[in-house]
Amino acid sequence: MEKKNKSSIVNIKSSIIDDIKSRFEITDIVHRRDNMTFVTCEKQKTIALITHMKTNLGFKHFVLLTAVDWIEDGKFQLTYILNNPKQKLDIAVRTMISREEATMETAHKLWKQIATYQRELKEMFGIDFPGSPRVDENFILEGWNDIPPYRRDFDTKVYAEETFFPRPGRKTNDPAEYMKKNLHK
Amino acid sequence: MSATMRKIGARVAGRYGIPFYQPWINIIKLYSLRDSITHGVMFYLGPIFRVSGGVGIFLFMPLIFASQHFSNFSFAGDLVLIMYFQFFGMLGMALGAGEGGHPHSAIGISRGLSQFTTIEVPMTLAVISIAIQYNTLSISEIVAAQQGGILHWTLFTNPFATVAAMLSLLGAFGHSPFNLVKAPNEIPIGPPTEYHSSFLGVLRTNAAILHVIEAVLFMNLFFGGAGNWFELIVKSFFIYFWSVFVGIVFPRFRIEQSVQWFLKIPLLLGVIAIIIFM
Amino acid sequence: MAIKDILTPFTAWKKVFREPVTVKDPLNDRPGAERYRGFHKNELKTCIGCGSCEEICENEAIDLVAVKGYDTKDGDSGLRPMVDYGRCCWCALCVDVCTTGSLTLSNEYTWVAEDPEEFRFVPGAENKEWDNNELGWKKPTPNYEFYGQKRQTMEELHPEERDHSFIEMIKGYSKEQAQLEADRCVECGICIATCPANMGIPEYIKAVREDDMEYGLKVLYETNPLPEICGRICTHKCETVCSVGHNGEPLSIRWLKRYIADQVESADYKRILGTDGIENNGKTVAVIGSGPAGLSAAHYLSLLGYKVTIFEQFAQAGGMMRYGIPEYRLPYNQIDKDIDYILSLGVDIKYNTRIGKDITLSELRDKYDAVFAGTGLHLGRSTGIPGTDHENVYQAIELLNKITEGKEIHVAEKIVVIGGGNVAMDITRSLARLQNQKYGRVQMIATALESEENLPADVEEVLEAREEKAIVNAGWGPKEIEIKDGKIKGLHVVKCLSIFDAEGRFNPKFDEDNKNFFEADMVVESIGQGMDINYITEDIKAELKFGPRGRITVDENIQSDAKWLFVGGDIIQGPDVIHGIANGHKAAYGIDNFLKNK
Amino acid sequence: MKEQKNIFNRQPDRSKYPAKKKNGKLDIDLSSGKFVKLWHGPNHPGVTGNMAIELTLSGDEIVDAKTHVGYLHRGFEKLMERRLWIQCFPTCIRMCVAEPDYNEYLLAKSAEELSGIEVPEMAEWLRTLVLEMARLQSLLRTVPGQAGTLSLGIGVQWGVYLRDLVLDLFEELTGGRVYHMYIIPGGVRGLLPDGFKKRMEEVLGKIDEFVKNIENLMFNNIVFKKRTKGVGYIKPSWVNKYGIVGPNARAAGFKRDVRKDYPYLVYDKLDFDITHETDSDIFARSMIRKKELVLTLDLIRQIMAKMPKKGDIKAQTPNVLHWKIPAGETYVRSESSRGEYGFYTVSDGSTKPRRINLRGPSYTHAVVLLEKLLINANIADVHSIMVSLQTCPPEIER
Amino acid sequence: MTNENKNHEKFLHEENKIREVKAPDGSIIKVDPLNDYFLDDRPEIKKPKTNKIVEKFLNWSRAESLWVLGFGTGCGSIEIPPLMTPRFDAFRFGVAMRPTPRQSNVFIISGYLAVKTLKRVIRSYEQMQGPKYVLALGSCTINGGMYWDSYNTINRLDHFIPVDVYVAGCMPRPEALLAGFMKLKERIKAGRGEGANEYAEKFDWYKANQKKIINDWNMPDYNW
Repeated sequence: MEKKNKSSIVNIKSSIIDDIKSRFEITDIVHRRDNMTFVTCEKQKTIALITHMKTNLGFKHFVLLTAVDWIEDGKFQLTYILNNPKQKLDIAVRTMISREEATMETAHKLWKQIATYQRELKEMFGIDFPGSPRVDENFILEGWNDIPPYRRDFDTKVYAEETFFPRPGRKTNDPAEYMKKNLHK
Repeated sequence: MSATMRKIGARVAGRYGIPFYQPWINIIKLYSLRDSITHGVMFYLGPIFRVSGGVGIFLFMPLIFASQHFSNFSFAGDLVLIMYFQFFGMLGMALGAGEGGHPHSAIGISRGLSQFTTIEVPMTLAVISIAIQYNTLSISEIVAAQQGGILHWTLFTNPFATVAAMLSLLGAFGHSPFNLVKAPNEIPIGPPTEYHSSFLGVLRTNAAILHVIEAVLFMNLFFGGAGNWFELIVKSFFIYFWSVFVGIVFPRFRIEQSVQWFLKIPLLLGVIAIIIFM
Repeated sequence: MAIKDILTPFTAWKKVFREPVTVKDPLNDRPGAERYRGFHKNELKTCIGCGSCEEICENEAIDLVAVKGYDTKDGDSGLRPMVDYGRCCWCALCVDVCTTGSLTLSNEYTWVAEDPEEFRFVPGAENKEWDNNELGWKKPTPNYEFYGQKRQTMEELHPEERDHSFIEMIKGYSKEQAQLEADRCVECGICIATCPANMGIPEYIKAVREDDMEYGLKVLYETNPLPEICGRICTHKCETVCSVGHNGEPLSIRWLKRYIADQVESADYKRILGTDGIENNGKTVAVIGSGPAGLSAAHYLSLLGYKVTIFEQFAQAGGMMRYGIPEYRLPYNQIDKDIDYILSLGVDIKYNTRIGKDITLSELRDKYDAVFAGTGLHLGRSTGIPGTDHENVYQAIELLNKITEGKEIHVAEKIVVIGGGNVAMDITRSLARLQNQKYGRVQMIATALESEENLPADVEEVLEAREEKAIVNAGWGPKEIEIKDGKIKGLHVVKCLSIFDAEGRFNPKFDEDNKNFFEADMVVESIGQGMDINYITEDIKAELKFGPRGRITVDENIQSDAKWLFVGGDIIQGPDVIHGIANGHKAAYGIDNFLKNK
Repeated sequence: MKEQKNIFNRQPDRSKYPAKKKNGKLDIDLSSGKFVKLWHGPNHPGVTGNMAIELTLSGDEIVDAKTHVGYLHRGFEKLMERRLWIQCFPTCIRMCVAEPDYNEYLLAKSAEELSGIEVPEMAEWLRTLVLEMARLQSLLRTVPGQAGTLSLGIGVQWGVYLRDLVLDLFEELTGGRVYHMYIIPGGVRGLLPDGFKKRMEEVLGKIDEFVKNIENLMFNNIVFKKRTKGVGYIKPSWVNKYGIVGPNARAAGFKRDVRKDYPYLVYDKLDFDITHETDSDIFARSMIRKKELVLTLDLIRQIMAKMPKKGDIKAQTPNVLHWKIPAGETYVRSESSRGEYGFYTVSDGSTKPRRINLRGPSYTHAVVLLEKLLINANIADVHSIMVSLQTCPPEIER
Repeated sequence: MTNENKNHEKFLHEENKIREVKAPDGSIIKVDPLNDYFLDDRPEIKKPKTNKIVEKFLNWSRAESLWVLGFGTGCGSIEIPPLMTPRFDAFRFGVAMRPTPRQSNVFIISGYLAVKTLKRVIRSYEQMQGPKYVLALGSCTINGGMYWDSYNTINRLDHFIPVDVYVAGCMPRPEALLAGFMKLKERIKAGRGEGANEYAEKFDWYKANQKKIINDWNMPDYNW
């Protein structure tokens, strides 16, 4: 493969970005590195965008799908990262879905492993993907009766303390308070 | 015996291997385990059959040629009897393990039985050809016929039979290319999955006896018996070593591959052996 | 079915004859590598219990516990880390973050036990067998630190610019310089106990880091009403004890304090500190002297709702801060900024009223519910060597007062200053500036009894004095001022061997034959100040108790034996500003509960 | 490209296979006695790590397989949201046991990229060295491991012994045996100990000799060839459909290697070419891994030769106890011995990461691909197919 | 493993639910699979034999041939292969790996235990025979190790199965593991290796702890 210099990658990327921008309205484009960009697109258009990228923009390799929990503004951010092995480019598509009724239409037809990602997100975040194969089988946790663990309002330290049996007899004290107690009342 | 084999195997791998008295300790420990759960009568009888098979062979096998008390009960038709006992032991194992109820043992048994039958075919052919060659069915006579010098061994008088038998020996001992019965990686340990503590102890003792006796059997049939104790040990050691020699360096056949392999070369040799002496 | 495929595997058999590679006796002939991360060791002597190892450990495997034989003292919290091997993951981050470098890992790795409780121990205290093998993980060497070891350099005026003017020398931190410096703090809190006023130092350093000046100011004012002044001239004991200082340069806490105060405009002090609408509880308190002690007492008393009136003998408030310290170290507008805020709390001040002359102490006793005396040390002390009565021999204090009031003072061609403290340095550098202005050259000699290393003045003071071409010649005892036909020729000095005798009392020993002569035509003595408490009349003096060197003894909330009289500041304790502020703070609460249950 | 070559080269009679129900589920009525459900469960000596495969067998042919994971789930991403950035450093290593160094490097790289820290040049070289040594010790376990699945035991013994020698070298360089905790955000934690190069050369010599032995033992071994040729065949078209990466993709003829396509650290200063094979079955995959092994040896030698002598090892990062990384997100990838290994990191400007997600190659290999490959494979080959894909279960459920 | 676990119904697979079956003679039989599958009798306490000499000899044999169950539960199981291979050959000390719990009597818990694995571990432990010993590796078994605050890993192992020997280290080295084996041998020879009896005595306490953690008691549904 001939060595691609920096500028050629950048202008290929910008051409792709413009192509996407023309078709779907995408907001806050962040260029992380010269071969990596993050793009936000609203919920209904995402799957269409991804299919478009897969079919005629050459983004054949699906890297990962994950969710980020922005609990402050009540949003889940779903990130689809796609990679174009020929141009050696990565584009990540972000969509914001509301935290309460967290559903997203399934994309398992595009790549086979998306079904597994969606299964994990269903179990860990509680985001429902109706129609995705085997989505409601328990994938990792068995006999889990609390809220989905990866949500930020689930406090794992408190849960660990009550369910499992921490070893008693450990007491630590803060140097400042300790000195305050001893040296100056 | 098996300990020394494992020690040699270990040496190839570059490590010291187990101390030679280890198998005895294992057996003692197995008997020392406190509780054991039985899965019904048949489960209990399995090892008993197995041991009786092994002991049976031991009884009727002439160990030292022409010495009085060591040729123990060898009579005319003992060759057939020994073949029967061999198969009897295998059957006992199959019945007992089947009762165990673990899927792995079920698969192990189906494999063991199919492999054993395919081994029997070339083995019996070789044995028949020797019987024809010396026209007798008693081992002691066969041994007598082979006395006097290495050239008289059946190895040279009837090479095809020996080679067929030796190849089938590989299957009998269950070393690497054909150790489908125990198959450590695919199905954890095959038939004896459910066996433990005293039952396993019985199985283990039998396994030790069986391997030694089969080596002795092959020695008598093909390598001219043994004049004294030392010769017996050396010869059986080398026969046993042959299967280990091949086993260490070859991975395992799949069940249909091993069955198919047996039916090809060893069967052919067996048939030739018979034709020669027909 | 290539024949080769069948036969080549057998080549493996050649390994049988090769020597097996098993480790003969694995238990004790395979020590860990030289850098292996094994079990913890800790020299309990150098460890100061700062807790930064506990802070960085993500498994909370380290607790700080008291250990027998190590009690809390200045600069050491007396706690030692106890490691729980049911949690530790041997990442050695605690070793890398350890400020004193006392915690290291040995390369021992075998510890087998039947009872799980056994796996918790204080490294170094329970003598484990790996305590003394020195192989093991230490902090990686070439410039590898988790926090900056070097200080942010503070730019100052170059000696040439500053030695002829009185403008302020230290310019103060810029925004990102302050944040970089504040970022170095490991928030261990050891400095809090050392600071006489127990200021919440990690708190306000965190405020600088998060650029939240208002919160910073609130923290400052909790314990110190004079941040601008303290930010410039504090003797910063906290920096000597800062845990970062053990392996690198300590944090510049004083300059950070000054940075916060500089950022906030005095206009919105009131809004931030929320101190405008304090209802008055009717009681009145009199404060004598508007030095640091007086001002701090006045500030906290007015916060508690008392009506405070301050009586100041000079024309302006500030006491020693204004009249004792030259302007290049502490500009007067900064003093006014702090004082005006305190006055704005409803404190009224009467200038040029000297207690004992205009009003007597007993009058105050009757008119006010309680009296706080913070008059400070204003009288210069003389060495009493022959020739001190000559008119060209002055006391440092008077000269400094005159400089502050802007009066003209006699500046000779060559001057000798006797004394080695901060005040001596101040007078030396002020006179050097005046010499520069008058003659364009500096001929100053400062001599002191103490030898070079243990000069009482701050190190940087001596350094800056030398930069301004003043000669500091330490270790000489003044013998006699030689006067010839009415003019001072110079000062005879002789080598001083020791200052204090065995019991610690002050009687210096001299080596007579090692003489020296400093030629000068003006001599300034600055060997410490005395207090003038003659305003305390005899009948009140009877009620009081006096400690060594004439200082009034007070109990822990600064109350003298005459219950209504509270005494604080330099006249009872410590030479510096922060002690004064601390006394004022305690006195306020002392007065408060004294008046409550009177 | 050979179609799947069945030993009996006749199509297995479909009669005994369950028909597909409407919703894609196979109607296996277990009580019909035709099928056996078998758990290739977590307690299987062959499974590398803990992963259970629920197999439905008819006779010796596997009809349906379902992978069950979750036996090693410790909720890393949840734990890391509660820890400072420097505290994530020892935690994130434990995600994958076979190759801990890639986790360290990726966390350090994402922290540096988000906060814009430049790593000194010597640290870059040391990091590449450590990553290549990690690949070496992982391959030393998996190349002979493939033969181990077919009970050719001695190959594994040699391999693990040599891996142990590499671990000793790690111990000298980094202070840890398997978990090295060496690549810290900002740089590395120590220079080469003296005499390291000589000892490294010794070990590499032993490994060369080992590669020759393995060639004799495995690659021209009639039974090994019979057992692996034509088994576990991955169609090239699946590579994109299933997101197959690393040696498995290269065995199917795709020239994809993160070290070449997106050069990171000092890989652009090393000259090497991507290994690749054409017929993508178990034999080809183990051949690819042997070539990778040889390639890694050569790379390590190049690194040792070209490495600068001295240089400082750590850039000056802000005080780690309260290090606030500016808000932002990034995806950083590297090439582990199993394929593309990436961290997706999101930071919200506080001292703790908002989200760190690991994209492991086994995520697709072990779950979706394995289930596809196991259909109508023989029960004896389940284990060798799994090892040929080099699955590492902790990566799947983290 | 009775059926009355509080939130049990939610996780019951259909084939394990209690159901009525029409018997050939027309009567209705109530089938409760979970009870029928697992015999609920308590393990009896088997006291060692009376006379000392035989017991000492048996203990010696038990110590010399330790058969380890090959179930790598945690991350420490990467240190077990080096144990079995040329570098730290544990075969010399009579240690052998056995695939099935039936035949093994040492159980190496090699690190953290996820809840799902804990269920399999308990089931394997109960299947093991006679005098059985547990070797706990790493800090995760002592007090939770690095995953002390994880919602899916247990903190203290001795609440679920009786543990004989602990080996310290976050993934203890093979040498430390061998030292662990030596310690285990010592403990067995001294006759203190009575984990099985202890499990029987405090059966209810162990079961209560286990029930508190594990909610889904379904066992893989073998169909025969």
